[in-house]
Amino acid sequence: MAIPVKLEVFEGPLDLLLHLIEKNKVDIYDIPISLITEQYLEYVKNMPKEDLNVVSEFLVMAATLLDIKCKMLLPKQEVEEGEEEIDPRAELVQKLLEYKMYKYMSLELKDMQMGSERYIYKKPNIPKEVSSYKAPPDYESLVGDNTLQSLNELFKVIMKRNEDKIDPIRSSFGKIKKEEVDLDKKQLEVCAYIEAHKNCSFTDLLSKQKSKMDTIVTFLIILELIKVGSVDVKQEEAFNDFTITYKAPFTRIELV
Amino acid sequence: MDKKRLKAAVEAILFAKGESVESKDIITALECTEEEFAEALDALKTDYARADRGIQIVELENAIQLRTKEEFYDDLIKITNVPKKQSLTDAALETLSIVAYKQPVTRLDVEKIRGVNSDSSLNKLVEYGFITEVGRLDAPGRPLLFGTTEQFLRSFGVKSIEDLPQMNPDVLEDFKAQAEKEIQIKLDI
Amino acid sequence: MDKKRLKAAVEAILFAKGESVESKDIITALECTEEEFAEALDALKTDYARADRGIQIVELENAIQLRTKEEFYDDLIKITNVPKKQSLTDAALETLSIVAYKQPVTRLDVEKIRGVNSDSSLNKLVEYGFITEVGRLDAPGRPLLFGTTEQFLRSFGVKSIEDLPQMNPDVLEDFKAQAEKEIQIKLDI
Repeated sequence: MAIPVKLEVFEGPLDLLLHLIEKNKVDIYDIPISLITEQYLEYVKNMPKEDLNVVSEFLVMAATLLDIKCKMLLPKQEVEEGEEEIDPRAELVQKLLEYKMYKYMSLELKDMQMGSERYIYKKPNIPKEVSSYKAPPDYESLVGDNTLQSLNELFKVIMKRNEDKIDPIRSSFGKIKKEEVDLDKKQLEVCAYIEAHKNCSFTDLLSKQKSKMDTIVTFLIILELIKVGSVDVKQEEAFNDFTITYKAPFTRIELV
Repeated sequence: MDKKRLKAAVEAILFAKGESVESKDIITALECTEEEFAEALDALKTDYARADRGIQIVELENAIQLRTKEEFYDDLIKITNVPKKQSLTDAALETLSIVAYKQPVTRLDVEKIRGVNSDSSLNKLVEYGFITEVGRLDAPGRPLLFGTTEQFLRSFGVKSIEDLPQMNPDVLEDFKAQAEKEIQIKLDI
Repeated sequence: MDKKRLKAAVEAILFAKGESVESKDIITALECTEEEFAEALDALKTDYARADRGIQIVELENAIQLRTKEEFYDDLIKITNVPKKQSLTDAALETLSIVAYKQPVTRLDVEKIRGVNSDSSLNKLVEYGFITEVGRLDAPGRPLLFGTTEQFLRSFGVKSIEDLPQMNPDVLEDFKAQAEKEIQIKLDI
């Protein structure tokens, strides 16, 4: 069973690597990759897995380390003449050095911040007379290119616009009265029609209606008649016409 | 605490607080006697009284405060209120033209003609001094009547309101006729 | 404006504004020459350097500001509410040092150097006002660029970015020497 180890917290994989390099007292320019990789993986194995984002960042570095380790185990490739042999660790070393430099500077900054904590600045105290001051109007820039003439033109435009708002033709039209559908009358009409025909077509009934409102009301009346059992409605096939059949005497319908 | 340091500490406190500070609080904080504090305060006041100092100590009840000397307010205004280039907005110009040619007018008159609330334009024009209240209409609510000012005449180069290009009823009739004509053309097509 | 008045006016402006004021704005407002302003500033600094003064002038880039002298901090905390210092985590400090030395930088730049996502550190630094968005990189996605603020200079006690402690290759050499020495010690044991 693994012994629970209290793990140090590192800012990231580079931070951990630097720590391992320092702990092992090895040269950053000549990292013993096997040793460091082994210790690195050991740490990652034990690290808390709650935050997968953090873990994955450490795993990416683990993969890089293993990759470098493999390259170092392989026999050295023939290098073209004049070209320097590239150490597989070079890129990592560069990154580590850069990171180390900023980390070092961050410690300097920390000291600097502590050193400048002891100064106190003040809030603005702008006297009321100053903050409430309003510059006198600069008439020259206010008027700008405007002249009495342009003001007059503008006034004409406004008056014209105002006039245009009144449409001389439409304003002379009389009011059109809304046609109300008399429900009682309509109901009697529809019922009489069905009673007279015994069997009638729904489409025919609707085609006899004058307006959209008449059609809607007729449809509602039919629905109500079905509900109270005065008529039967049959449809032979989907999308075909309905046949309305008279069944029982009509009672007065209250359409709401 | 030596005298110089005490004086400096009082200045530092007054500066950092910005607002007024009770004398007794300063005495407590600096652990000095009332006499020592009074002495430091006097020394500071003497300092600030010099012509090459821009701040002063103001005493209020039992408190003291640092404040800018009044004679530098003009300099402060120059640095805090960078003047913006002023110009009349289109809305203000419309409103001004209506007031100029239909005066005296009420807020409602202007609003009816422009079709939008024109309070802010009217207020701005009053603030600039181009228009002013000239009376009240003898109607319910006795609404204010606006007219143009001398400043308006000066700025727009007119000698008197009578010199304004007139907008007479005939012109309005013209507009009406014109509008009807346009519709007629449209219908003819 | 005579010299004394100019000096007093600069003090009055710095006191009233509280925050930093650009030198050029003062020169414009007071209608003086750069030389006259520099002279007034020097005279003020000499004044403030005296032991019986509690405030001083701090220069930040091209701006100046008044603040209390460091030695009165202990007196001041007894009487004023000293604003809480923003204590930064190591991650935020690392991020800050990258932004400070490499600015302008993108989120990705920081992330590459630190080897970890640095969004929360960057956001925290923006919130504290130590860094700010300074533009966008002319690259696909037009990523935001970050740089340090005046607040950063103030809080870390530097006049300008150029005054930050140098970060040069020698530092790296030091690291190397140190590492080698450590190895040597190890070998010696």
